[in-house]
Amino acid sequence: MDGTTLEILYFAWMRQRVGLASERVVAPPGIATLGELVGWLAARDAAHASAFENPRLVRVALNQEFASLNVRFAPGDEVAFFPPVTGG
Amino acid sequence: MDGTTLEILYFAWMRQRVGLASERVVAPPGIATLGELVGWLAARDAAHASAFENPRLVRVALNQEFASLNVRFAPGDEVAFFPPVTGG
Amino acid sequence: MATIRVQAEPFDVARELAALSDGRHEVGGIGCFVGTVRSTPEREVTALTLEHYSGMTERSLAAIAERAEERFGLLGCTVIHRVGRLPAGEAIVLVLAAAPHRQDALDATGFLIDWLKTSAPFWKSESTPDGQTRWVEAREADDTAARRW
Amino acid sequence: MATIRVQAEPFDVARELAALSDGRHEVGGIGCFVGTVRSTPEREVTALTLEHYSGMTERSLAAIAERAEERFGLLGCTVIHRVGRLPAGEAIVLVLAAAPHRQDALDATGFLIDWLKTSAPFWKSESTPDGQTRWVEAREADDTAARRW
Repeated sequence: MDGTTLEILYFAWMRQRVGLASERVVAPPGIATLGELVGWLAARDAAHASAFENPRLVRVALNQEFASLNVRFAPGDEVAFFPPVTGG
Repeated sequence: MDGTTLEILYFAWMRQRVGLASERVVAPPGIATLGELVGWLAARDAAHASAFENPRLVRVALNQEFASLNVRFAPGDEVAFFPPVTGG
Repeated sequence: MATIRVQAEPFDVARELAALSDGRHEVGGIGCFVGTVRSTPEREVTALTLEHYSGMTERSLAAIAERAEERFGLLGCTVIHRVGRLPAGEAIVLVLAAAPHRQDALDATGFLIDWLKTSAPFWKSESTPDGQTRWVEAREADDTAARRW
Repeated sequence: MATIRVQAEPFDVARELAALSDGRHEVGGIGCFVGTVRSTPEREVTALTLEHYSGMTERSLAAIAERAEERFGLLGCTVIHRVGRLPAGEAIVLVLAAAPHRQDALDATGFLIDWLKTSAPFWKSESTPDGQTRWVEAREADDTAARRW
């Protein structure tokens, strides 16, 4: 197996820090949960590292629903990372 | 002393039972509190008696403020009797 | 800063909102309540007719509004109550409360309508499809709601 | 029966109220909240810019509305949230909740705005008179407000 293709989205200051609104990534074998994905993304480069530096401020949605870090993703999933929401 | 002239107002079904929206009365000496006034008005005729027959459903305002029956009135006061309010 | 009106005419919610908040940048939230003439198949009402005690009504609404403004730190509020004959579906009452933050705006809206219901001198009579008219009785629940505050 | 919209344009409160309640005689009360861009002398804001997660936003608002309709027995509700650049004083969000009785309408209005604030994916950045822009931080108080329900 060659890994899992995912669509990653970033919002607000996470988008600014990563420098991208979205990217398609192939998570390598062994990266199976959202928490593992965070660790792998953060290790990619300084921009990603900066976006993920404070885990307390990172929220995750899997296929447009809030999800916790122990959840496993599947091929083709949409994973979004963003700070706590401030609408209303 | 000849008694106290008062302006009396009635609302909603009390107005309908008395058959008047307002009347000027001269309360005789010895009738000094709103409670005494109720007793005196209720004794005037069958229409007044019917309006005041259930004291639990009678509210009183003295000069446009809610008042309790032990309050004393003064010459020229405006006294209103009405059922519990149902606005809103 | 309170606007108090008793009128037969309909009110325009958008215009009242604008009057309360336009150009007032310290407002962060506006709570609002519109009460309407309700009619259901189980209790069909063709219209309500509202009577009030002119003079005392305005005084009591102004007093309720002043208490709300002080208690909830309002930047302004509006209470408009209609009188006369109002067919089913028509708006009866409008309450608006503007505050720096949403919770005060919403709490003040509830406070204003709860107190208005128990202490402003309005009386409703209901007309039913059979041509009858009956006075609406006060609800115990309204007193309980007002006493929460 | 919920109306959910995310839009850049202003909303017309009177029109939304009419859409929710016109001809629906079983409605007895409509609760409403309008959130606005706040600016004070101590914390001057020239505009807010609102970003959102298109797709998830509509889903999460629809889910919140459905919960409110069920929990408070609503006859309908409306949530309209604006996005893009909104100058000080502009309306950001509209919540309407129509119910047979006022307490449910008012409670649902609070529920909807509290949950929207903590679970719909919107983010605000503030522009200040010195030309700076900063992201608004989430408030602990908003989580507490939503957990009450």
